[in-house]
Amino acid sequence: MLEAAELRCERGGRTLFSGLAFTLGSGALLRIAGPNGRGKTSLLRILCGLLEPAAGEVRWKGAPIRELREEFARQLVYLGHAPAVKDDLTAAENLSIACRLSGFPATEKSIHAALETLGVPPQALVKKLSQGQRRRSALARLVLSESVPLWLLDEPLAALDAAAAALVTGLVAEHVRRGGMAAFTTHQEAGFAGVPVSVLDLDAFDA
Amino acid sequence: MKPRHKRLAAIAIGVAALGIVVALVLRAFNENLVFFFTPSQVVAHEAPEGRTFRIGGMVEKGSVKRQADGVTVQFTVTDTAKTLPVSYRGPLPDLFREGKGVVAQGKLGPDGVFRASEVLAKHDENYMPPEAAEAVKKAQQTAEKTSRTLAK
Amino acid sequence: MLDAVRCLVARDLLLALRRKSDVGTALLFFVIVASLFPLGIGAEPNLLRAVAPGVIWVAALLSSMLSLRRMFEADHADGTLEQMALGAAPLGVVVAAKALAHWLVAGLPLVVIAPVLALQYDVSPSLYGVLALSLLLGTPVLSLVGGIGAALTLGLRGGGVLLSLLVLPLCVPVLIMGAGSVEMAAAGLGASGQLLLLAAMLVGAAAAAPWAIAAALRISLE
Amino acid sequence: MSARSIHWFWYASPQTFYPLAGAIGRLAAPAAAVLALVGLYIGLFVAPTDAQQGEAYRIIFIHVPAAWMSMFLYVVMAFWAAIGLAFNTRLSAMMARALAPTGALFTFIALWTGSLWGKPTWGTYWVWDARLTSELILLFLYLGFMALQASIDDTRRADRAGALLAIVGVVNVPIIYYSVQWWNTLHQGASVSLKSGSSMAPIMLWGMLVMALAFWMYSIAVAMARVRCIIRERGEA
Repeated sequence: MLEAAELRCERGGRTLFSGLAFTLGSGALLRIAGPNGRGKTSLLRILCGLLEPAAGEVRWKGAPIRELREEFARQLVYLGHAPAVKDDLTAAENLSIACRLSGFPATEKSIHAALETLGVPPQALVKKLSQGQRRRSALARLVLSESVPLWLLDEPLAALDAAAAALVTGLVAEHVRRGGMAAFTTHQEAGFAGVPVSVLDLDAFDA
Repeated sequence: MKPRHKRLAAIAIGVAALGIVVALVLRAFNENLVFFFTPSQVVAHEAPEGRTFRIGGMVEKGSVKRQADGVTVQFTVTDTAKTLPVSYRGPLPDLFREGKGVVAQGKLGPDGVFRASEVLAKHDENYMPPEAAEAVKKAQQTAEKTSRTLAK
Repeated sequence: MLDAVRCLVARDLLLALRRKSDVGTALLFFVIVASLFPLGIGAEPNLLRAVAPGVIWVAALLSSMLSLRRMFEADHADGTLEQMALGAAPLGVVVAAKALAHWLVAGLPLVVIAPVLALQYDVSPSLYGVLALSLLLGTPVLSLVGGIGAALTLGLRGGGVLLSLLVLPLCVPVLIMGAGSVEMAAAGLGASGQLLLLAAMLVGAAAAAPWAIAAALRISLE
Repeated sequence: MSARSIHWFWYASPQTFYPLAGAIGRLAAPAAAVLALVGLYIGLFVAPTDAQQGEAYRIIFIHVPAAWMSMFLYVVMAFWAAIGLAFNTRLSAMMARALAPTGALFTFIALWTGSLWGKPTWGTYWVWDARLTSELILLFLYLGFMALQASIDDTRRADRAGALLAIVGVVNVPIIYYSVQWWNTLHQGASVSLKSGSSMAPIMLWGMLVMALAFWMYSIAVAMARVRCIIRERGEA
């Protein structure tokens, strides 16, 4: 269970939000909403431990993530703005390395399968791929992250066509139905195949 | 690994690294790491031959002699155990005195005379007015005399 | 944990292999800087022999400064650095692997090529061993200490010059001991004192620097 | 939280420290001026000529206290930086930032007066021995600290990055201090030490200590003025 307690976030001397609190239990899907510059990305980065909140703390199963560090990191997948793929590696190499670094080595076969699910040619160098395909090759990690309980996704649907967006929402819905939890930010409304989405509006925590 | 074990492992690595560093540094300080060589080292052929290096020690009392040309100075540097003759052409620093510290840079000639290209005065950390210095000197001489008398 | 180290080192080597020009530039820089000195100070053999250790060491220092900026910058730009910070291995281990990879790509070639430059400077072949050994002990320290600077200046405007300003003073002891060891050996004295101190610096840096780099990265990633 | 602990941390907040810093500065600045006048009077007129070095030695009344302060201020700066990094206190980071220029100034003065002293006594302005080289590195460390902080716009990141750099640089301070014992350097050993006392005539020692106190007061006054500027700059007054 992920728990945010009285979070305050300051960026560049400005308070983005304060007193933010919520819990994310098993099988819950959370959409973080708010206009640009309200701190959606900052909140996600606080939740995964990349950013230290100005006040309050994030707890995972009751323990502060600041103390758990990589114990906690092993329980989460974070996909940020940048696709986190290297231009000079193939999509398959990128995915294999990402899985090994997060502590879940995947077989070559499953990596190829995952990439093909998202329609990315596994042996192509990433620099030869289009922006959308790059994004897809990053999202292929989700296919291999079934066993990781917490998914934190920053704009997962950006730069995707309708078919890919449907694929991703499908993956997220399936994950949540399995008992996983996910939080994501997005501008566009999206359906998650009947899975209820709770919304956290950052405007409500305006400082 | 539990956080507690991790902390212990980190401390163990830190202590081990510190131990190795200290051991290596202590060994290194037994080797040559010097700004200058002492006359004893030069006499024992520990200083590089045919190359520029520095020597350091005291200017022996009564050893400073100016050559007829007026610019060449000859003196002896001592570390109380061994002595080394030095010759130097050029102006000496103000603090160059007999019985005081000196550092000279140059080469060792084949005749065993150190040909200095630069002479620096190394002064000590004592500061006192002249009268006090005189008093200290007297006290030392008395002490020396006493010890010599005792030795007899 | 070890798997993460293997994985990262292999990845960085593979990336270097696919972008040979980056590695080549730093090496070429080393060779050119070292070759400029005889043109600047004259080709008198005695003079060249005397300045050789210092020149080769300074060139090595500058060349590894040049490549330091790449240690984290590219990974930062494409987001992989964040993924490393959220990996299963502690960040200290990750950055140690990055520093190792940096050394393999940017430091080790200098060690290998240094005797060739020494040849240009008419250095006696008996000194090649000491020169290579001093570089072998010293260049990893440059990668480790430099990593702290690279992490601190991540993503800053004009970070390259700032990086050198921060790292060069910290590397002075390595330079002094590295060049000093060759000079001592050239003078026919034992170089072991300086080499032992270099080894001490290497052990100290290997133990302390990854921690500092990790802390610096956390600050810069916020 | 008990009442006592609240009281203890009262001045850790920039708002409450701001007036206190002003008060300390108003006391320290005149003290620095008076002590400097007294110290210079002792140094230039009362203290006798040195037996070996003649009048040239009088530069110790500036040189030695400046060299002490250059090292001491670095340690203080690193201490505040470490506190700021560990406990996330804004004021400590501001203190570290306020101390750096003064430390750099004293390092520069120590090097400059040292070279003026070196020429008549040693016979050279500069030699690359361990003490002089490591003091020069200290100057570079101060400059690097200031340059790093100046080039980061986000104050929080600037404070924390600078703090880490300051802590890493602390290894240099013991090297400077012990360099004269570890290597055969041209620079003489310490004239004043805790273990063996002083090897100076008492009046000379007094002059030097008064000057050291004057430099302390100056550092405090300037640091307080600068920390007030930083607090206002960050809109926390």
